[in-house]
Amino acid sequence: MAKGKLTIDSEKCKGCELCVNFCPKKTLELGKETNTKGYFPVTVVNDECIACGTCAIMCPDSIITVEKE
Amino acid sequence: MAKGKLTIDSEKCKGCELCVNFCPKKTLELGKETNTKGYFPVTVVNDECIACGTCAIMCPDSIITVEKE
Amino acid sequence: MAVVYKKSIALTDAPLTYCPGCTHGIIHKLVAENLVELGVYDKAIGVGPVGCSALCDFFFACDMYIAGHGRAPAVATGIKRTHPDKFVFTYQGDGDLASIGTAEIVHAAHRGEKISTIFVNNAIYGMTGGQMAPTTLVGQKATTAPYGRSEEHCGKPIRIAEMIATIEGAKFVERVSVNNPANVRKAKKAIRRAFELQLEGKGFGLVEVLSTCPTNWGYSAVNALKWLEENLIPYYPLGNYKDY
Amino acid sequence: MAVVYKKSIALTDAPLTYCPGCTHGIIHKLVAENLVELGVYDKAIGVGPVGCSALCDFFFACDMYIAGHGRAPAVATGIKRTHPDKFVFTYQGDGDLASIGTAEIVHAAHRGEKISTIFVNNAIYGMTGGQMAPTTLVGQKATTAPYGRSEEHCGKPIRIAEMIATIEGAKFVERVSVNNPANVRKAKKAIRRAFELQLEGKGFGLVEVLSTCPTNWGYSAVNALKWLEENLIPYYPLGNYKDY
Amino acid sequence: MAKKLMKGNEAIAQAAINAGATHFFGYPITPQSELIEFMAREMPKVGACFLQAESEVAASYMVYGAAGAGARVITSTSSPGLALKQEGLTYMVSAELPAVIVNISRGGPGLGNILPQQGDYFMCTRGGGNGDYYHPCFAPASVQECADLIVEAFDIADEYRMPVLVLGDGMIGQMMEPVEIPEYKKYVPNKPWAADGNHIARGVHNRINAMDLAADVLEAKNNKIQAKLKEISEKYVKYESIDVEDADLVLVAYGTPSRACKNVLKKAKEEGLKVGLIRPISLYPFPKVAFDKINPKCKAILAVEQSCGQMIEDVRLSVLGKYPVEFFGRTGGNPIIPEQVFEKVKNILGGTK
Amino acid sequence: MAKKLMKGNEAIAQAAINAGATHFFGYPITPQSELIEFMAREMPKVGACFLQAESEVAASYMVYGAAGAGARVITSTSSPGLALKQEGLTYMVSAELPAVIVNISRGGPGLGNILPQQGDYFMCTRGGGNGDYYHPCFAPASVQECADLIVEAFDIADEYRMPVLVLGDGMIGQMMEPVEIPEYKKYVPNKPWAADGNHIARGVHNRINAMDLAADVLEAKNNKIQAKLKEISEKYVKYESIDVEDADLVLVAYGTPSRACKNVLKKAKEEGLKVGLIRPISLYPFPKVAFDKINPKCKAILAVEQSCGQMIEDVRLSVLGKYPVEFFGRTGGNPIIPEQVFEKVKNILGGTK
Amino acid sequence: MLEQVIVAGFGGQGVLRVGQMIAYAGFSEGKEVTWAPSYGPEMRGGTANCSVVVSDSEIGSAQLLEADSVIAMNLPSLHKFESAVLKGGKLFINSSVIKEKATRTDISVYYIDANTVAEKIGNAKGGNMVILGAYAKVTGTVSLDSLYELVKKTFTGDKAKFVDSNIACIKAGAELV
Amino acid sequence: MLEQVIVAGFGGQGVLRVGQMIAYAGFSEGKEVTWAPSYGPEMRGGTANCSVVVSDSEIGSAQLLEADSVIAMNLPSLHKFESAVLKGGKLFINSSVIKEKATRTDISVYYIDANTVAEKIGNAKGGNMVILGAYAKVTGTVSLDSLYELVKKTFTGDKAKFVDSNIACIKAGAELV
Ligand SMILES: Cc1ncc(C[n+]2csc(CCOP(=O)(O)OP(=O)(O)O)c2C)c(N)n1
Ligand SMILES: Cc1ncc(C[n+]2csc(CCOP(=O)(O)OP(=O)(O)O)c2C)c(N)n1
Ligand code: SF4
Ligand code: SF4
Ligand code: SF4
Ligand code: SF4
Ligand code: SF4
Ligand code: SF4
Ligand SMILES: [Mg+2]
Ligand SMILES: [Mg+2]
Repeated sequence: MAKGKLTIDSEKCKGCELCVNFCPKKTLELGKETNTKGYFPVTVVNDECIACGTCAIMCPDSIITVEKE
Repeated sequence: MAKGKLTIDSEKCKGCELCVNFCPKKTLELGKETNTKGYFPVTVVNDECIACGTCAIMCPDSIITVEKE
Repeated sequence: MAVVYKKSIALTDAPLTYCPGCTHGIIHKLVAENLVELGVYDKAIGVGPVGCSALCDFFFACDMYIAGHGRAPAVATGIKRTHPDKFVFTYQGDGDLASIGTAEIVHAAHRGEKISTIFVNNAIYGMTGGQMAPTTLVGQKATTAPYGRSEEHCGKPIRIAEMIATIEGAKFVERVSVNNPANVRKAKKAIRRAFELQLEGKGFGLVEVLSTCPTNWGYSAVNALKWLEENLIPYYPLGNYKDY
Repeated sequence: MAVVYKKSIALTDAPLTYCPGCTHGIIHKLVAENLVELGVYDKAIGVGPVGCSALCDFFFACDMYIAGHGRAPAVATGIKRTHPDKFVFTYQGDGDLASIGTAEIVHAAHRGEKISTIFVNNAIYGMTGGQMAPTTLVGQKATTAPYGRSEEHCGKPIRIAEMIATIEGAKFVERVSVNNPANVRKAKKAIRRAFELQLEGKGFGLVEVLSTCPTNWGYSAVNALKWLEENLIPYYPLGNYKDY
Repeated sequence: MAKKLMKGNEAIAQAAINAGATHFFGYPITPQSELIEFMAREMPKVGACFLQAESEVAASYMVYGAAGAGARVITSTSSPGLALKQEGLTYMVSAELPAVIVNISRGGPGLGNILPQQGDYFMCTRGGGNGDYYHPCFAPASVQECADLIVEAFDIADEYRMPVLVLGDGMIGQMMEPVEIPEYKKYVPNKPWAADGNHIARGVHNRINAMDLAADVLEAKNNKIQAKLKEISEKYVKYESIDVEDADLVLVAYGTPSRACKNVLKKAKEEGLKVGLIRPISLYPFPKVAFDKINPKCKAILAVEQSCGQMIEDVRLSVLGKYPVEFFGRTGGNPIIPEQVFEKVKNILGGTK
Repeated sequence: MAKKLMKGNEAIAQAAINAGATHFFGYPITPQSELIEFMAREMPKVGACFLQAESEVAASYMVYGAAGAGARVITSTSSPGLALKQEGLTYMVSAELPAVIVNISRGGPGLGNILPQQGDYFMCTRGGGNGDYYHPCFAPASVQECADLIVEAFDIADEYRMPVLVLGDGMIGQMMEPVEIPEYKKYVPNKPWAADGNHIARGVHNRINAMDLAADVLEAKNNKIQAKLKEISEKYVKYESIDVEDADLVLVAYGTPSRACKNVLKKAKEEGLKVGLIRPISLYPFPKVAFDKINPKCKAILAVEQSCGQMIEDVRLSVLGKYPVEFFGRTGGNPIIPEQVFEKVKNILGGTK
Repeated sequence: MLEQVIVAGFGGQGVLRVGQMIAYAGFSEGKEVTWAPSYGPEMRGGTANCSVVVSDSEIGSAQLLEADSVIAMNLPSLHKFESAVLKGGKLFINSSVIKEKATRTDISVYYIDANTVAEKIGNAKGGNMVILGAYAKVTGTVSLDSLYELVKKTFTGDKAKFVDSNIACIKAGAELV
Repeated sequence: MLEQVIVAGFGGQGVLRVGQMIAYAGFSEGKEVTWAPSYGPEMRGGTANCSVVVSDSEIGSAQLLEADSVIAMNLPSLHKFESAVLKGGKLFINSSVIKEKATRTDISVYYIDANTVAEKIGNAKGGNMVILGAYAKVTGTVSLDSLYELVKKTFTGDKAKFVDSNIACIKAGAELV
């Protein structure tokens, strides 16, 4: 399985959890710290990411970049 | 065959000939004298009328009354 | 002597202002006769359009409105919501209903307004002197389509009956023609059915009537009927599109 | 490292003004990605509506307009007739397209305007705070339908894709949804097809996209997707309605 | 009804219901949405009809239909929505139909923004549609006045068979104040001219229309409309006037900016300046008479508007050169700030006395 | 081009084509139909685009689209049609789009009739839509002027990125006169602000819109619009003035009624009365300056309109009480009859001297 | 020189055309001209009339209520416009259609049997040209030659065959007076 | 008596509610009151603020740019409205959220650890009530009793259970100052 690398533009994250909800590997969760807008941006919580891109596709704000090794 | 009697409000006739066109008995024709509006109103030219009502139905101006014996 | 045919009491004595042989007049009487025969003439309220029939408030003997151009369905909505127990119909031309009034007719249907619409499609703007309508046939000449309507430039004509029939709130939709006595009789029946549906409280009804405009088509009244038969009917198939 | 997903260059850096999890954002990127992938981004001109996406002229990186409420198809017509060689799309909400702008969308289709319309159906007026749309489901609550939409009072919701598909000039009509990744991929394909059709000069294309409004529906973003799936999709069948 | 704290939008809605409004047709737009939402919630409770129209254009013609059928009918909108209703309004005037139209105006031109602005004065006071007509136009400056004017608007509409417009700015729609809404009264219309389907009993069919093909007939209609307007101009002039008789400067303002002007008056008094205020309540008819009572030695009139200057034309037409007329305005939704107005006052009067 | 006999409607259409109009969008309505029909026939011959819209509302937004994309675009209509275009017009002003709008006005209010009337003055001169704006408005009184003003209207529209209105009455549209239409010139726009799909080459994406959410931004936009209007008011005042310097009475009339007034002037001269005429050609900007040259001893100004009196407000605002302002008007399509005006003149002047 | 003329008749009689021809001919002679139709609700199939002014100097009102000359092609027009002829003016009556006589005595009245003359020439629709010829001859507003030229310019190509009969009608009209 | 107050904070903090309660309470005490929200593009999820005026006599402008008192519930509000406090006026700062101090020295500043106090009472969302209590106590614009009554009238039926904790918050706020 390919391994993925995520880049998240946390300042623009609105903490909507669509990415969290659709990640097949449960790689994403909302963080505990707010960004300056007052939202809790997602963070990567494991290294299971398979670079499927689903999170990025479902992110309404297009703030996730997914790369694959 | 029933016999028909026609009453035509000639002053309102516009001489459009729709009645003439659809009469199965060729009972109607435009007259030679204009009414005050300048149209040539239809006149009855034979006594073949069978009171079918077609002329009256097709008259856009609803000016023909058809009665049957 | 038995009366076979007599002008409907739902029409006034005022002479119609239509051109000689214009079938607007035939459609008028079909509406009037149905009003009387269904016993609703005494509670009917009609709404006329802006178009050649903008004077129809003088011709129908019941209470009448003339709406803004295209807005008859909205006006009828206001009336019916005020008097749900009355019988409300609109009478509209194709410029009125199919062009400027598209939103109003679609939404009267969408809301399932309990009104009946008589839609007179003569494939032209009659009153203003023969401009192109959305219903003008491809190739047909009009003063604003002097070289004939071109599909490439502005599409094929719109078929209102088919379109309205897709809307849930439209419960009766039929296309008829008044080009000969048989079709006139069918047209009368369709209007009757649309009216009954209103009385049954089912929803919106629309009867599209193919009609002539001898003046702007440039034919005699009789030839206009032929042109209608040979050109309009093939593009605008007669028949029922919906009947609940 | 190969890039699997990256924000489209047809989107600007401006943060989207949509509520958290609102799928307007997903639809934006599908449009943007197709513009780029079809190679038309460099000649695209977009027309936004009045609605939550009234600021989309800040988000799409190509030349953009915001039209009057409901008038995007008319604006797009003006643009396309000026630059027939450019690529013109509209992006409209359901209040915008299915209510006030009914005439404009019907007639863009009727004329066969060579434009593509993205129709975002979220069954509500988002921007103005949750009023009823013509697409609001029966029983669904809205601020102007506080007791839930009643069929008796204002009919069943209108199905735009089905209605537009009856019009000759509409050459591609499909309804899609963005409630899960599979549907998002299908939505992207449908938009691609509509865009291709414009490039082929065939006529008008419309893609109806079922979308969420977490804020006014009163659900979390994730639950809104479920509500969409369980309520909107059954009434608004996904699928292609026309493809020439 | 006892006094209650209410938003202007809500007070208008409740007052309309209590005045016996049987029908509301409208289309959502900020900042009047509370009004339409209130109607949606409350009208069904008294058996009245709330219907959301597909557009402002359609709403105006639903009003036309209902008014012609004898209903007591109201519609509301905000600026661009009213622009779309202009055709419907001129039709109502021509067809002589009574109706109440509410405009809670916002920033313009165009889509502008949703903040309070008074840029719709011309559209609201000079018959914004085609043809020669005006219609009464009232501008409340308090929530109580919102309620009172709505009730009166219905009565004037019926008395003259004419649409009556109530023009609030976004602020009056959104702010809360104590208000006493008049008691609910059921509306029982007696309108023999209405096309309500009673032609058989009536013995004549009524016709509601806005067309008069013959020149003389249309001229007669125009004369009739003008005669009605003349009577209205005599009977329904409304304004508030403060300290104008010995003022050195008179402010003129309507709607919520007039309240900022009252702050200015207070400040002026504190600083020993003689400043008066005319607050037009009826914008049509414009209260020209109010200007007759101004101190003949008054140095200037200052029109204060949340606009680039529209009412100022009526002020000029009222004083016809008798006093210089100056202007202070803000736009875009920026409020009228008493301090800024006061600065201007002092400038005009040549500094503090 | 050589002189030709043409109807006003046709001259407008031909002049627009010759001015390089690339696009026409409109909806049929009497009495401007010859104009739209002429366009339908002639535009394709020069490769220009004629498109019939589904409504006036749609037409106004097609204009918005084409203007924003860099086209030279024109639309035409008559009174109720213009009422429906008010929203589109205020949007164009806000989005700063150049376009020419023609109104061949008819009898009103409402549907009225198709005869000539001048009841649309307010709608045409005071920005009939929502928000603070005016747009230039020109009123030709001859077929030649129809042609000339249309050409200039396009240029002013482009210079200021603003819609410009040409207001003719039904009579000017229908009557024939010799006219020389300027030579055809191809229109090659250079509009770096246009949203024409060249964002890549331009390096920035252009945005055409009518919304400014923040108060300060919208206020700045309003100030910009007002500044443009001020400049226009200085540069494009147009009027004809006859014998006002020593007149005892000055007529003011625009459009075809001004021609009846010229008959009056002739009659007056014959009877030894000193009567002058101011004919505003630009209604916005209104030619206030023309009134400065009136004989200080002039006894009265008489506004003559085919309306109930609308321009008279601008006359009053121009003279601000310096002279009494009287009114003569006919409506419904009834023409201004020189004899009747002359009677009124004699009445005012107290009989023949 | 200032000539104001009203031409009135039934819709199909070509009255607007007669008015336009006077205007065109005047124009071709270098005069100022205006032509203004009365249009309105009665247009469809009803009566039609137009006003023409031909002048050496700037023309005021183009819409006439009174005129130096009136051409009446049918009875309602005679009734409507007889009173519009200015004192000393001229009234041309198409006596093929109008059987009544004028009642005014302060004007010159010309009875032109226009249709009969036209029919004889074989141009059944040329009655309006006959009366135009009479009008031009009597008033001198425009020359007959200008009218002939105009006819030639108007009917070209397919329609060139109409030139002769129209000119013949005008000429015949002129010879009647 | 004339009290002008601006209440400002983050969307979800109940600032409009605090303003309305001051207005309602003033109204119940027979005073003239106005409440005016600032509304606009920044509404969705952004900052919110409202103006309240309580007075013995007719109220002029309801929209305040300066005020006798300001209640600041979050940092952006403090930055925006500190300067709006009239000389000698009062500034209430929710110190649970705002860690900065006020910079003005010509006004009285009250730091209220509102959220902490509310959480202790077991009403996590009651921070706005705590600061309201402090405000009422300090300014005397409306009496605490009026506020208690208002709470009782507001929460009825299902919601009656919220009465006590809200009153407790108000009371606690009042006791802090
Ligand atoms: C707002 C507005 N736009 C345009 C018109 C001009 N107008 C009057 S009737 C008409 C079209 C009539 O055509 P149609 O509806 O087909 O009726 P018909 O005369 O053919 O029966 C138009 C465009 C108008 N009166 N009002
Ligand atoms: C002429 C006019 N009428 C009404 C409005 C108010 N308005 C703005 S957006 C909108 C509806 C938005 O709903 P929708 O189109 O469904 O878009 P969404 O926000 O749901 O994406 C309305 C009614 C307006 N701006 N202009
Ligand atoms: S790329 Fe796939 S696996 Fe990786 S975080 Fe995103 S959704 Fe999860
Ligand atoms: S979908 Fe996007 S905005 Fe939503 S939580 Fe994930 S990264 Fe943040
Ligand atoms: S009733 Fe029938 S047969 Fe008699 S005239 Fe009429 S169409 Fe002919
Ligand atoms: S159909 Fe009627 S109007 Fe036509 S000719 Fe016959 S009777 Fe006359
Ligand atoms: S113009 Fe056409 S539609 Fe109108 S009345 Fe004449 S024939 Fe009938
Ligand atoms: S209001 Fe609804 S549609 Fe609008 S941005 Fe928020 S969630 Fe999306
Ligand atoms: Mg038609
Ligand atoms: Mg929506």
